[in-house]
Amino acid sequence: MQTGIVLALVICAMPLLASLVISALGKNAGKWCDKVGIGAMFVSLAASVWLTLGHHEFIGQKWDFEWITVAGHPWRIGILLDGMTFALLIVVTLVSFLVHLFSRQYMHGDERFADFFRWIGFFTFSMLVLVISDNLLTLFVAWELMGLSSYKLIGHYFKKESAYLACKKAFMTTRVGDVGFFLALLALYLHTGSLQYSEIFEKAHAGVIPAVTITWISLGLFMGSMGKSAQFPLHIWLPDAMEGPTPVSALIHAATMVAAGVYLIGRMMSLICLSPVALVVIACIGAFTAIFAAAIAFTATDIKKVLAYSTISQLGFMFTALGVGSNIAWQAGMFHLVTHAFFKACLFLGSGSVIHACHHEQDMTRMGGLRKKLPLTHLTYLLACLSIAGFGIPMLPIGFAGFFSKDQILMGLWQGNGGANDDVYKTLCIVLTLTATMTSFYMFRSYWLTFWTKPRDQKIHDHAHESPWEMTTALLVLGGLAVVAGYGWANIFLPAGGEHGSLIEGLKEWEHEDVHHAHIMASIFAGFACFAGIGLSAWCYLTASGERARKAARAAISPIYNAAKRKFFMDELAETLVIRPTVVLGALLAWTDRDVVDGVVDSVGSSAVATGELSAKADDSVVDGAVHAAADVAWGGGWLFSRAQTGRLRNYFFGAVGTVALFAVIVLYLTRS
Amino acid sequence: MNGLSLNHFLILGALLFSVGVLCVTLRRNAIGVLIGIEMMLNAANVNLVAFSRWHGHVDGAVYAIFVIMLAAAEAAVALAIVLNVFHHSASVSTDDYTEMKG
Amino acid sequence: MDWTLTLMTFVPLAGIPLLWASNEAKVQRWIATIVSAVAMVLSFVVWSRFQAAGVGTALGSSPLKVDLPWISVGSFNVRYTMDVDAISVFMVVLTGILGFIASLSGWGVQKNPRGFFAMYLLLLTGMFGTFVAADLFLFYVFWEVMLLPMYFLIGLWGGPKREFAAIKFFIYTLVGSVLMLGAFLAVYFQLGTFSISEIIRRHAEIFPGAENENLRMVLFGALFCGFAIKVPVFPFHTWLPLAHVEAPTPISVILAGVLLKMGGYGMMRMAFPWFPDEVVRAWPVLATLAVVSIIYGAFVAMAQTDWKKLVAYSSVSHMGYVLLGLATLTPEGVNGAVLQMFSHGLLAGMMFLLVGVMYDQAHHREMARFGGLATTLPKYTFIAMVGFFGSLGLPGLSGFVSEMMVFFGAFKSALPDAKLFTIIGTLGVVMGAVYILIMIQKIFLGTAKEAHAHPLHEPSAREWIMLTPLAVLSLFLGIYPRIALDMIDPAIQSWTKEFTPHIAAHAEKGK
Amino acid sequence: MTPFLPLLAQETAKLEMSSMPDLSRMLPGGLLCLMVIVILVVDLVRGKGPSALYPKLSMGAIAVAFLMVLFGTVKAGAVGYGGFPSLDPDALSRIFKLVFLATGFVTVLFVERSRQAFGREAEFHVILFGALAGMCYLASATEMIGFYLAFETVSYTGFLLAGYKADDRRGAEAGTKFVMFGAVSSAVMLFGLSLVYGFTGSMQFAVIAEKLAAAGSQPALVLAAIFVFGGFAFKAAAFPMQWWCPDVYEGSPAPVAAFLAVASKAAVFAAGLRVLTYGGVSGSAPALSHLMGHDSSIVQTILICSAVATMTWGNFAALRQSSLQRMLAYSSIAHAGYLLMTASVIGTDKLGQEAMAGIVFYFLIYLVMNLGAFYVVTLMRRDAGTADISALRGMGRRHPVLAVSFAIMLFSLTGLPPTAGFVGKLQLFWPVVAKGYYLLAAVGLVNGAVSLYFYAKPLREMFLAAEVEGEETRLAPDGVDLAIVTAFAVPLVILGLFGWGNVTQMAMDAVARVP
Repeated sequence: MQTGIVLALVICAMPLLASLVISALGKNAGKWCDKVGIGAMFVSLAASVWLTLGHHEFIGQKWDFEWITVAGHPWRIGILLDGMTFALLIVVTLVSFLVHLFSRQYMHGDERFADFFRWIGFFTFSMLVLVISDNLLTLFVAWELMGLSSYKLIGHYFKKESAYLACKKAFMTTRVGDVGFFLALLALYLHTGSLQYSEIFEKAHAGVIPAVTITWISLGLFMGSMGKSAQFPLHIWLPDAMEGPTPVSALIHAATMVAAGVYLIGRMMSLICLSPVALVVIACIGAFTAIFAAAIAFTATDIKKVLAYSTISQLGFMFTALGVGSNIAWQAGMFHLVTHAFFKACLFLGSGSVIHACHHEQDMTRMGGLRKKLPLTHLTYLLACLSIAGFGIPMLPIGFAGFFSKDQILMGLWQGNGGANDDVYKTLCIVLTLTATMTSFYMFRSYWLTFWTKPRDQKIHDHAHESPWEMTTALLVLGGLAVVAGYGWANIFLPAGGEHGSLIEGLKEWEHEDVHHAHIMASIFAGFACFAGIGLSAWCYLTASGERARKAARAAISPIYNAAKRKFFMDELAETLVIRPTVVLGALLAWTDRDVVDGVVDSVGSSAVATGELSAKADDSVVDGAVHAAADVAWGGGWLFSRAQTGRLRNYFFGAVGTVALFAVIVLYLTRS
Repeated sequence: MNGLSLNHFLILGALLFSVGVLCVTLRRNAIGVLIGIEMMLNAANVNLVAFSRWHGHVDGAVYAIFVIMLAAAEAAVALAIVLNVFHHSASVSTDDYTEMKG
Repeated sequence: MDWTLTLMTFVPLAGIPLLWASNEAKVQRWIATIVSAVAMVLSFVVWSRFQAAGVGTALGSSPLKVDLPWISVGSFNVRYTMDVDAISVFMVVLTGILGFIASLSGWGVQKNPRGFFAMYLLLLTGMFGTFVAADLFLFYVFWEVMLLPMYFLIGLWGGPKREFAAIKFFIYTLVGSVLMLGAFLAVYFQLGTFSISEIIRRHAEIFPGAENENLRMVLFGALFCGFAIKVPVFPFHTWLPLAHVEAPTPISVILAGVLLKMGGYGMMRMAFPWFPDEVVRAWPVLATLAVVSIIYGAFVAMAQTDWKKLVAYSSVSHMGYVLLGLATLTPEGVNGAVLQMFSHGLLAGMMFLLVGVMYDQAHHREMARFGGLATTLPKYTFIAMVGFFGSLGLPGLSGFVSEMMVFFGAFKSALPDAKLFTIIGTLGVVMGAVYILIMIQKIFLGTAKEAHAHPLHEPSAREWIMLTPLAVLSLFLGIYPRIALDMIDPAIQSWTKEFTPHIAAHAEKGK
Repeated sequence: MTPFLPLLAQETAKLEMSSMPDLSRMLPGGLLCLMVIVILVVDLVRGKGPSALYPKLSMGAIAVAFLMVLFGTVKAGAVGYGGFPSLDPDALSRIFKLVFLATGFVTVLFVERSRQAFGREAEFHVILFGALAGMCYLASATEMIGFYLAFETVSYTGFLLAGYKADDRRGAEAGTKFVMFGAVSSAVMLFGLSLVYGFTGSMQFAVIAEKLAAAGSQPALVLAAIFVFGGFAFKAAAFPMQWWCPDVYEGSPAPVAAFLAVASKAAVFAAGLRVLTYGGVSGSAPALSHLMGHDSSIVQTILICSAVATMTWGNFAALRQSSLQRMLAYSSIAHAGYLLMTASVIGTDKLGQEAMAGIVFYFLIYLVMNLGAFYVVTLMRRDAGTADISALRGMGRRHPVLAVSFAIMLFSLTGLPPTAGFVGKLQLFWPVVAKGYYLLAAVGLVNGAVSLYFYAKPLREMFLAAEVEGEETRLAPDGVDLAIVTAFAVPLVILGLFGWGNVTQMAMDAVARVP
């Protein structure tokens, strides 16, 4: 077995091991779980750093084995190390390690401290399996296991009604998406006889799969992604998922798990790019989700909800980029995934630090002026905000991480894929520019409201304090990465070509010189979006005139504002269109089962029962009680016969002789020749 | 015996039998029923004797003698039992013997 | 002659008199458990000997076969034939394991334990016998032998409505077996043999020709309905919730774990291979019934307030997958179906045990009256999660592999509209999550709804001994299903091969 | 006078010269007749009053007769006087004689165990022996006169047994209904027989069968067949002559009902099988055969119609009974229906022979299970004074041996495996199915399912129903009672599991020599 594979296995195994050890510790888990978890993640991180540093050597290594044989046909599963794997391995292990570190303090004193570490370890394991697997089957398995850990972690505070409802909602909503994913797997297996990426792509490019089927498969995969990555209309679970502890939100619902959908689409790009229709659908839904979620983020006052909607919106960015189907856009999408992981994790952990400092107060309208109390948190939050806003110098390769990735997304969109739908992509580019503006506006809105302005709740303000070193270290590392992660990543790990074993082929290949024009346009758009957003929000929230204007504007668009505040009624819609009908149908069928299916036979004999009961001596008899209707008929028959048995000899004679006579007549009639 | 064919006897037998059947089905009186039964038996006897004669051997006639004998025994048994039930219910109407039914 | 099968089958029966060795309930429990354990060990012996003989061994050629003349009256020849192939071995092992575990669960029975265990051991003999009988008549006799103890076990040791439940179970099952017997005799009349393997081999001689098409369909229908009642397939399922709910826990375990499997086993062993053409013709009906069972069971389960009833309806849903898998006639689907039978045996058994553990303490099963068990009983919650998430089809546990394979087979099937049925069927996956999660939420999450007279406590050691093996097995099968698949796959491949020409012919006709 | 004496001398000479009938072959019947006289004499000598002597005497005599039949050799060929063979003690009659004698033995035992004051003790035994002798002759009668005499002997003794208890109103009523109904039925049969004689000019069944086969179907013959069947149906308690059965069984003492249900029914089936296999299945009915889809004769049509009506009537009416004794009466009707169903397919072919063997076999089993069930009734009436099913409540807990044994009998009566009843039912249904009468068999199966309901009723009372405080079962079986019920139950299971080969072979042998 090659070194890279061993390392990958170690990386995956450590968090699982930690999770198992914590489970095995039993009563002592509370004392040791944090150390076990952090230690394991450290090993994992070290291994993945090793892997990353030696990527020239390890890239392209693979290993697989025969898992099962069905119908004499082997199902192979295994590990594949390519650029995407490396990119994600380091992100996942790093963020997970930092979140572990952060949680040690943040979760301190929680009564389910050990459970938290158990599940977060298990989650990390699942995510890592998803990343290293070389086939859709293990990916799906890991996908589902992540769902389980997400369920467990959202429901960490399961005594609270809102928490247990949220975890159920998350699981069910993603499960809806999974159906599409699963059906896509079925179709892929049907046509290619395999679920390994390499084989699928090979067969797909050889034209084994009909074009229409590819579209359906792609849309099925995307449906899975929509559930996992919270795209409209399956996004409804993610804001509720904020019921989980904040580190969970940072790791699972910002940096990694929700990005799995993006990863899936990115991974399957060689297949999806064969269907222009699927690409456009993905891009449009992504863009719509981006602007839609941004609009809601405008109105949110809960700091975590703002970040949640921001996550949805940013994931929309990624999908829009992937929906283009060109090399640069694909790279942009995956690149944004990485940068987003850092700055969003930083933002979440920062918000966690704030919440920790404010004794679990999450409402921004009750914060304000915290920059002096929480200097490090403030600093990292600012860096991450700048990163997400895409702060940098337009046209020059100088800027925060988000600057590069967002820039490239817009560029990829403007450039299109050279196909018939380029106009659509151009339009989407404009939409995303607007969204980017909104992003920098609402992110800085949260920044101002939290760290600037006057303290609106003095009591909270007075008690606020900077977090311990574990937490701030995590913040600083992530803040630093939010600044510098833009450099170098993309070209090393995410080349959209086959030479590094990324299995990405068939995309529209734009050369560097092709995109020059688009690059300029994108820089202008991105620069505008960043500065306009930041400036506008500064004016609105830091100056009195701005505040007046803000209030006036809010009044002017109050219907839209209120709708956004109510999340555009998505929960209500889901409730009326899906949940309620389902529940009613369930109740209806249960009633049917009890009273109709079982009772069909009953009613057949009901008249017999009625007459039978008139003269029935005992109703509690087995037959009457037990056998329902078949028996009721029989019972009725019994009634008939036993009524005939009058006890009178005359009647008996009549019955006997009469029957003989009747019989004789009939037989004589029938035998007449 | 001129003018009388086998058919006449058979018709007599059938008529006797029918009267017997009507008697047992319509009479309530137990004794009446017994009389009906005797009629039916004797209808058979008429047939047997007539056929015996017609076939030219005595088998049927012998049979008839056995039947008469058995009819007597039957009447004895039946009367004894009817008397017994009369002892309990003080009625000879078969309609009153309905302790058991259903 | 190898008497292992006979020994295994009749060991429980021979154990019955031992129960009279002592008047103490404790001793009787031990005797029953030891006898069941011996039977379980023998079932493993059967497994290993079968493996040693080669997994591809077909019915009729295994070294475990015993074939003796039994009843020979005029033209009526019944033989004492016991034989296994991979599928029966698989089911025998399931029976052995669940038989042992349910006997442990039977320790909780307070009322007349001797009678209970006597009936229980008789039931065990019937179950083993049904899976190893290779003579139709012998099969039928064992099939009926199961009926009797089941009737009493539900009717005497059951819940408040036990009489009703027992009689309903009895009558449904009896109707099923009458249909079955009718078909058996008709087939016997045609072929003059009761040997299952011979009938399979000579299935083309069963009322051959186009003029007998309808007759064959009627016979297939009778057989199918007979087995469908046992499975149970919608709309023959209404006996099940009641019987499950009223039966005592060990019996629910056996009912769900083993008895339901006999329907699927019967279809695989008799209904389908005897009438391959009819299966293909009846495919739309079979698939519709399967899909309706899956979804209907899930929806109805969702609306239940009684915990055990929810689990019972989940069986309807899960056994729908078995029918769907079998009806696809693809190796994937059938493998999935057989695996699902085993997996459902483990998981449904486990779920009933889990419900039973709580019922014994709380004396009710209203989900609304529980709540917050995750806080108070973390260990119980943990093991329960394995069972319930396994039932939900979580990867890593056996339910996922089997359901997945069923769907893979169904989607791949060349039968008409197979894809449509599959797509509708996958709705069951979502609904499965819905009812399980609702139940978990009501029982385990939140806070306790009411104070119980005696505070609920964690499972006892005995209960752990019952629950843990099931959880471990389910996990093991979920991760390493090879151990099962390598055994059953060759048998299933040759099984499905028989249908290929019929599917092709049917497709040809369709054009 | 004159012509008669030489004739007599001539005949006597013939008798001495040639075919002196082998009287040893008549022995069991003769012994039974002798016992009638012996008991009468003993009674005369002893004077009135109960005595333990009679049961012992009876049981001993019956046992001796049983052994004589069992170990005696069977020689085919009718015994008779002067070219008028009238009795054929062949294998078929032998096996039925065993049934009668076993039933008689058990009946005496039951009467003894019922501890019921029968009053005129000796007379009961006299009548019983008369009945047994009649049955033995009925089973081997080969011509009309002997048949009729034996038939009436069985009837009259039956009337007397049913109405025996003079101090019981129900018994008296039962006797009245029985005698009236029996007399009418026999009159109807006799009328039919007279017509048959008229058409064929013979009393011998063999000759009649030949002549009828030649005659084809004529309206008058159809009429005769139906009338004759009426008589058989009365004894078998089959439709349309089943009316008397529930009332008589309910009103009679339980042992007597048991005797009537088994021995009496067996006797008439023995005679019926003989008549049928002498070629009674003759003539064809084109219209009906079209209707049935098979070639069928008038007799077959009659049998099938009656079978369907009988089993349906019996099973359905049984559903509503609360008295176990009356329920068993209806069950007895239902069983007559099943037997008639199989009787409808008997013939000289292989399956026809199997059908016949099936009927014989079923009687062997029916003997055990039905007598066992009636013994439970006997106990109920003895201890609880009632035959109401509710008297069984809680028996499963109090007297598990009794309850389980009774349950086995009920399962056997229902025909569930692994009891002998299942094997018996199988043998009844098998030829019907194999000959292609699917519809008929289906009706039978549905009836079987219906019967499950009412046989389950006692089970429910015994095992499931909760006992009411202070209303515990009053049954108090002692060791002998338990031994007796166990003795009835165990063979049912053993026979159900293993022994059917031998027993079935016995039945096959019994029917094999019938021409």
